[in-house]
Amino acid sequence: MTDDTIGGRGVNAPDVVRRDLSTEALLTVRDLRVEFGKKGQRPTTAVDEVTFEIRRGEHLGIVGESGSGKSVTSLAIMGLLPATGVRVSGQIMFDGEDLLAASEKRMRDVRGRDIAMIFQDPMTSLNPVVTIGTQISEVIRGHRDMGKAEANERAVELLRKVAMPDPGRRMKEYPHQLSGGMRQRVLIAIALANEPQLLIADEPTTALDVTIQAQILEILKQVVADTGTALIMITHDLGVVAGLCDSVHVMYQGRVVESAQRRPLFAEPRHPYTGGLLASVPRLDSPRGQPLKPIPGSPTDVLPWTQGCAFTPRCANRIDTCTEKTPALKIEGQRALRCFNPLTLSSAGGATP
Amino acid sequence: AESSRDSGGGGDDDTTSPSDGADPSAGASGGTFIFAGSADPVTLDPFFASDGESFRPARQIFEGLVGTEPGTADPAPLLATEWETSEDGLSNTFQLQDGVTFHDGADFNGTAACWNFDRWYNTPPGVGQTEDQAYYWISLFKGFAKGELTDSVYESCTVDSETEITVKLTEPFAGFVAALSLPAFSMQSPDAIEQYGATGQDDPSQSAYATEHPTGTGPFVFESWVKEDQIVLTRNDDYWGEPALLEQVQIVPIAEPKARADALLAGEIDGFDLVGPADIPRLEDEGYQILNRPAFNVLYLGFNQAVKPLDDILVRQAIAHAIDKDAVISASMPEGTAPALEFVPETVEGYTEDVPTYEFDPEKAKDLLAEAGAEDLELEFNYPTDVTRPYMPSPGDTFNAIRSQLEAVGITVKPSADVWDPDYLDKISGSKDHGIHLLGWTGDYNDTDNFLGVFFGRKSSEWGFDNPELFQALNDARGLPTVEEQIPVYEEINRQVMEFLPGIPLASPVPSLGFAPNVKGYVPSPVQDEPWNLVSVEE
Amino acid sequence: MTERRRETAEEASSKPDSTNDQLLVVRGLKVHFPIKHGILFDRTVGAVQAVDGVDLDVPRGRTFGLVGESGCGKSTLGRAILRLVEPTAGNVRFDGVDVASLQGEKLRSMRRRMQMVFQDPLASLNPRQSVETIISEPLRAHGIEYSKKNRVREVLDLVGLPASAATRFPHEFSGGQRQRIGIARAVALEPELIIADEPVSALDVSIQAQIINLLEELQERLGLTYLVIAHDLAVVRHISEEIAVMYLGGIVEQTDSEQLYLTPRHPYTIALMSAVPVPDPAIEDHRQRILLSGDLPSPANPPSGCRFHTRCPYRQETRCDTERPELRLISPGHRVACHYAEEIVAGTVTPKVDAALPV
Amino acid sequence: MTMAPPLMSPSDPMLGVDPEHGTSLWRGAWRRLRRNPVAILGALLVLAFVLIAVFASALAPYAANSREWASEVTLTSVPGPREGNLLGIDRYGSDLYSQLLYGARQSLIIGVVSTLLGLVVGAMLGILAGGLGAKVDMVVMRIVDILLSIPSLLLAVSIVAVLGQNRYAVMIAIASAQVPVFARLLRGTMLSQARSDYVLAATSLGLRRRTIVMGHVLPNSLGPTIVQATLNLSTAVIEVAALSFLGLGESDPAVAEWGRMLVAAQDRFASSPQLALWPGLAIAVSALGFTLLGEALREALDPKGRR
Amino acid sequence: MLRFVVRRLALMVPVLVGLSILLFVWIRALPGEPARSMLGQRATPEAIERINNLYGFNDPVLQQYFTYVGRLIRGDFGESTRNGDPVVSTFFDQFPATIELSFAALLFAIVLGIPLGYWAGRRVGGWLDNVIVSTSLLGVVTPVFFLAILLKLVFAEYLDWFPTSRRSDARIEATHITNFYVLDGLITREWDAAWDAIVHLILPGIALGTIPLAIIVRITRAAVADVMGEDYVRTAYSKGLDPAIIRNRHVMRNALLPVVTTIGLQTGLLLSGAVLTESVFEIGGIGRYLFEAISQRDYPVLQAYILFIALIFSIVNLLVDVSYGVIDPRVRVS
Ligand SMILES: Nc1ncnc2c1ncn2[C@@H]1O[C@H](COP(=O)(O)OP(=O)(O)OP(=O)(O)O)[C@@H](O)[C@H]1O
Ligand SMILES: Nc1ncnc2c1ncn2[C@@H]1O[C@H](COP(=O)(O)OP(=O)(O)OP(=O)(O)O)[C@@H](O)[C@H]1O
Ligand SMILES: [Mg+2]
Ligand SMILES: [Mg+2]
Repeated sequence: MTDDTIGGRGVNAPDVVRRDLSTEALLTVRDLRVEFGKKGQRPTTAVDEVTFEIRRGEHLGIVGESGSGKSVTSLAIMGLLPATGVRVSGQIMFDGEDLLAASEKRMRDVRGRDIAMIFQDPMTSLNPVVTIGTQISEVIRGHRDMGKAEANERAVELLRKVAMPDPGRRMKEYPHQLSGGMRQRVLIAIALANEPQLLIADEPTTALDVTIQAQILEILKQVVADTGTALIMITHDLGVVAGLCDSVHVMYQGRVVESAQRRPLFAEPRHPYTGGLLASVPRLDSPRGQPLKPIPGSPTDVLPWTQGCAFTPRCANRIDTCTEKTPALKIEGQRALRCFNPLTLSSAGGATP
Repeated sequence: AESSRDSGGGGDDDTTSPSDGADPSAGASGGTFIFAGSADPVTLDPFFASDGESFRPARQIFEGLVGTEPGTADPAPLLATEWETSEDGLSNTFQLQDGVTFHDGADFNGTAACWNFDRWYNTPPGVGQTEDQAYYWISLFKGFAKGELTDSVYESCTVDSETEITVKLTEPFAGFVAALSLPAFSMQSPDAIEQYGATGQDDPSQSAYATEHPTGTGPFVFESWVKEDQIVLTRNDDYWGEPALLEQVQIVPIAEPKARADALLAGEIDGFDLVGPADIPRLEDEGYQILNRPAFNVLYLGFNQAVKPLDDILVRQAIAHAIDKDAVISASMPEGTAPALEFVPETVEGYTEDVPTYEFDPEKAKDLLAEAGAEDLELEFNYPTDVTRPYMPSPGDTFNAIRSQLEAVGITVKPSADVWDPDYLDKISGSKDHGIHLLGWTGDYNDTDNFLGVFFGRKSSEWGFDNPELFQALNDARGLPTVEEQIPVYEEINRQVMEFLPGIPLASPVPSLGFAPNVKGYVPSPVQDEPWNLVSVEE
Repeated sequence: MTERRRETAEEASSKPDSTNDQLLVVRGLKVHFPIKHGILFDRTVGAVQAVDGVDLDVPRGRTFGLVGESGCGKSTLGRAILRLVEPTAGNVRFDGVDVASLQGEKLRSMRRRMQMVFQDPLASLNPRQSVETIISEPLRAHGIEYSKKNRVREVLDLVGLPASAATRFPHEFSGGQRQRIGIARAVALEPELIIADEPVSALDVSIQAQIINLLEELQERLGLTYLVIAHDLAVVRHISEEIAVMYLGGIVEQTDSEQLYLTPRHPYTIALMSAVPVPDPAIEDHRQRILLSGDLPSPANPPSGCRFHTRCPYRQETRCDTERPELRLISPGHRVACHYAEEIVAGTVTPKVDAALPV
Repeated sequence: MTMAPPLMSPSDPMLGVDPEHGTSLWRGAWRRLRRNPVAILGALLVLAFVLIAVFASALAPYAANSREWASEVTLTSVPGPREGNLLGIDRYGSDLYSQLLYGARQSLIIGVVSTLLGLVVGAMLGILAGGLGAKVDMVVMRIVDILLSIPSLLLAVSIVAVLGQNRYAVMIAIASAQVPVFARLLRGTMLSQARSDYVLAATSLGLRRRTIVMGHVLPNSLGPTIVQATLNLSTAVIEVAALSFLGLGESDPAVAEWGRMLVAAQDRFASSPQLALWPGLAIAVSALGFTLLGEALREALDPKGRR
Repeated sequence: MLRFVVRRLALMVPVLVGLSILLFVWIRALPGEPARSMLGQRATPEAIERINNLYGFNDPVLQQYFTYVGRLIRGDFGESTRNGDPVVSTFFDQFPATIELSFAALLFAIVLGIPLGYWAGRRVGGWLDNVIVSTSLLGVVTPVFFLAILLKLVFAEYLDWFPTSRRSDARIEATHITNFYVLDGLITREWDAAWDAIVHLILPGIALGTIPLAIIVRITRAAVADVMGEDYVRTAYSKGLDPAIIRNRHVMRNALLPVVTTIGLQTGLLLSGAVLTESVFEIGGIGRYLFEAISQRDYPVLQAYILFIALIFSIVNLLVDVSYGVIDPRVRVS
């Protein structure tokens, strides 16, 4: 990478085909279903029928509001869901191996080496009592046969790669001595330490200010591009996805309701929820005075998927079928959609060019 | 008579001791004897001590001019072989034992003896001249050369020769010779005191001498004192009397009677003082020895006549008839304890059986109460908690037993308990604010005044009565020059007191010592004059 | 040069006063939180200069937006206006009354006219009070006659909550509904000014629009004046007529919403604008992005001169690090605190391309 | 501009919400308590304890402190369990079982009164410190520091020493050892509550300071204090016993008080262990009841506990 | 850090001064006179009066206070009214016993409590958790002295595994240098004496340590449960680290923070408990002595000891805060 793409003023050229996507899937998630339930309580289904695949080098976005199951999906892939009170079913094929069937020991090898993750809150995701250096080098040494000094060197190099100023000194510092943006860089450095094939970023910028968010996204883009790592970007910020991802999956209440390549998705959202999201978010570039069209109700107004479409109570497009049958995810060409009465092109309130 | 410190063993009148092991030849020589007292000594300079625990090591390290007959409270020769009191009782001549040396090698002789008397008399004014420190000197000799208290009974000591001294008094003091058997008046090494006796602090009981260099003539030599832990004494090989059989003795403090018994049972100690009555059967069952000291104490139920209607003799008599001393004893005192007839124990001069008695008779008690117009009598009953005294081994139980008996004759009892020191003592001796109470006294040496005078010698808030006749009688008796003259007088006073009935003497509980089965030669003494030179611990 | 500058400064501070009806006038407001240190007795060794000299004019009946990064002092400014924290210097005139001079009862009754809506709706509601109590308590406190049932119902209705909500407790509601309760509590007193501190940032994206619309509707119905504080430029721009951009305790640019979007003048505003992602791939793919280096400096130890100079891509050798630029009018209704605002527009001052990595 | 969302059913917008969201916080806590077996066990123990204390005279076969069999008690032996005396005779000649039942009364009264006293005084100090500003806070907290720097038992002992040996002195002594604990706890929670947004909101609404402190801050701060009080009941029961052990407390040796019974039995441990075991057990079980209840209450009120 | 320490030490001054005044007034409010304790059972009123005059007990309280402070400034804490021992020297004679005991108790509590708390906290609600928590609750609710008596009865008297009382076996030769018997034994290489001292500490240590043990278990459990839910632990798991590293570096190091504070707060509890434990096991430490001083109105001892204890208490808490800084870098800088 070159300095001028990140520092000062950078220009992102329109690169529609930015990456060389291999055709073979790196990760295939099929019919993932996660149920939570303590003994004696009715289990709640947090994630259901989630199916997607990601190829090497691909950037995949998962969008949805709070509680829609984005994090649970990613934790399921990492095998980090709590050991008790959870039932996971389906298939998570990673590089030909079903991770759901893998032993804990095997998962330890995979985590941090083949698949890495960045979490939402940089303030709490670093251990406050361990130096930055140790937190980076431990993941290197945990997966590679490497001496302390060598691991430290590599850590410094990683910090430099995420544009951490004065990386040598930072090694000895503790998380509280860093700002939020810098901590997120450390977390990125940790995630990329072993050049994983897949990086899952769970809302990596939500907790940050816009100017910092821009820095972080830029760094993330750079390092991922450099290493050819596939990226799953989880976010509720449609703007982030718009500039970053090749394909986008929109989740609502644990299920994917729409997935498509990003351009068609933003240009013509078909699911009323996707459309609603796009229409309800104020846009910086929209002229003042243009009213927002909120999605009515609140995320707690839901119908269980078993009784129809979960979005029905808030849906302006609902028809009687919506409460009679459960919609299935139907693939229409490049797009998958879970809706009985999708938006037509004209009614889509979303993207204005 | 011979002292037990001389060869010849356990003394002539065979003692109350069940231990027949006083045969020294049977005891193996050497070994260590560990004995538990109830507290750490305050000081090792006995002159500035007044507590039994300080006297315990002092009895081993030091000797006075006068000792006691083993097993009794009667004076016997010790460092003085014989003595003579002048007709007027003002002059006493002592012949001293020859060839005695202090542990530091200095000779014990007339000069050293008079040096001791002069030291006592010349105690510098200040802290040392309080009853807190020189308790026995002040209570017996009344004053010092200088300071606030100058009217001393002591006048002078003259060295007649290396083996004879004469002690002059300013007034007759019949108990003088007996008093010298107190450890407080032990002979101490002048050299050692001069060397170590200076105190940085103004408190003479804490001088280097008193804590690290006590030097006497006794069968054991001071070795070390780790406070709150142990005192170690070793055999004095140059002892003038019968050298100790034991190589070493240790005195350790264990506060709770039960803990002492436990320690003995566990083999951690060889013997201990003040056995709790409840532990006696336990120890005996396990084959341990219990030795009883001849009782030299009395426990009584006192009446505060400042509180109505206790000033009514009928009420006092009623209470006396209400109490079943035997039941009280069986409920709260060790076996073998005899009920008390009067305010002095049997062993003390002046004791007489010919005193008014009040037999247990609840009906009579009720009648007397009715007669006194005190049927609905309600009494505050004071007793101490958290204390055991030789005369009061289990105050709660004693209280409980008496309370039941009083309630049986219709008296309502209002219990009022306090911590012994100082709350309880303050309340009883220092305030008018009490009703009937449990208290007692252990004698220091064989002197009737040490009991009766202490109790009734003056007007006190303990009793709340003013009986000038009694006070005068006691004062006069004290002034008689010889014991022989005193005896009939005290017998009469005892009768008088029991007539007046200021309280009810309950019992003289026997204080017990506990020993491992292999301890031999321990001779209990009513006044705790128990040198350990003849004690042995068999393998 | 200096002469001219002084003139513009005077112009800047006098002009808005003379124009139309200003409900809220803030002048030279400073809030410094002392940093105390000491062995035995605390000495003040420094101060967090959370708000450091802010002038603000909020016209009656309009919405004024305040935007800036986290920690730049927005909340503190809002609180200082309401005297929820004591200002260190400066004054706040509300409808002509100097708020700082008010004490005790007078201050209390003044509060009735200025209300606040908080960021975290749950935290700002007493968990032990029912909605009815929450709404009626301030009425009682101000001795306002009201018919309990009706007024509460009325207010609930106004914010789009059913009457049945009255007997419930805050934690039984969803985030958006809680924010409605918070708004209901504020409007119940019929205030003239509402300061909304991040009213939507804790809410789910799909709800934010509801609340924004509600605020707008209430303004229409009740003739309210808003001071909306937010870090989300898009939100602020959507609802505000006038926007002030705040950076490290001071206002760096202030103008009307349209102007700000079209012609941002301050380098910070320019960067901020370029950093906001837009949910439109077509735009995103072609956007020019100005990345700022580094983080917001600590307000306890702000940079000398222009507070922004440490991160500014347009930073010049002179003045930026020595002289603090004043907020000056550079075109009608557009005030900027930058020495080189004109030069940047003119293109004579350009961003440094070789600026360091985003540090 | 549509503002009322079309589908939000006006009758009940909270359909199908999470079951945890019942009603008020306390009721939520109550729900969680009822489902917690530990809480139930604790509550049962406490209930049994209270019932025994209240109905001791009805439950006990003999009068309190009767000493009916005093004549059978000697220094070395005490009648053991037998017909008519379920657990035997105590060392002062009363029925041990009856004494144990009456002992509950003493323990409960002393425990409750002293804890309440400590709570009230401590809470007042806490409110002063937490609600009246920094100067008062400083003074009160220094006093609390001073009290806290003396080990609680020694504090209690010295108070009994001043006030004399009686039940009231014991209550006051135990209470005073609790005062600083409550004061500090309440002050801490009040100060942290005072920083929360709803207090800021109350101020901005123009509520009076007193209303804010007493009506908003205090009620929200009481939770931990109440939990602490429950736990302290258990400490109080034990502390009564400890004071008795040190010879301080109720002055009548025969009175049915567990600590005293336990202590009085000490020297007969070897021959009549039942004299100590039963009161010891009684103390432990009643203290356990309060502790379990307190712990469960703490968990129920702890927002983190609602996983 | 140094600044912090100095500041904390300085803050202790007003507390200690306040305490000394409070104590002074308080102690003189105690009914009953020290003179009575000094003179014993049959003290005459005259003798009491003389003592009161000599020691100035009759002076106005204020004057007494200034006399006292005057002596304090000269480093003179006075002498016990009961036995005339200089207060400072007895304190240092006895204090090692109490420290040794408290240390044994803490050691027991920590060594057992932290692992137990960890195992319970890892799976809150699991059977292991339930067993550990309920057992530790039993520990809290058993009165210290009752436990002490029981332990002594069972393990010392009945089973005869341990000595019944005291700090050392009188039969074992031991040289005392520091009065910390274990330490003394080690210094002088009298191994048997050291071992003997350790053996004597076991039962009292367990008795005194049980409540702290229960508390430490509970706090550790809660802390571990909290930390297990922290984001950084999730991060650690997501790195695929060795479980031991996660446990030690990520979970325990953070969970120990509240535990350390708690351990500091145990000081008061330990001293309270020491009064009782020292009585049961006949250990000549400050607990028992102080209790006697209270009941016998030993003013100088009371004053000095409570001040010393408060001082120690504060210092321990300071140490806790300092060690907090050592474990928690966040505290270090400010
Ligand atoms: N450990 C758990 N136990 C029970 N339910 C859980 C657990 N973790 C998550 N859930 C539930 O699963 C659902 C999905 O949660 P998830 O964290 O995946 O949402 P999300 O989309 O990541 O939301 P956010 O944007 O807030 O991070 C939620 O309803 C949540 O309550
Ligand atoms: N009571 C206080 N004491 C000391 N410093 C404070 C206090 N309140 C705020 N600050 C500091 O003042 C600065 C401005 O804080 P403020 O809350 O006003 O920022 P903000 O712009 O509202 O940020 P955010 O977007 O995070 O809410 C921050 O650095 C903050 O740490
Ligand atoms: Mg999430
Ligand atoms: Mg803010």
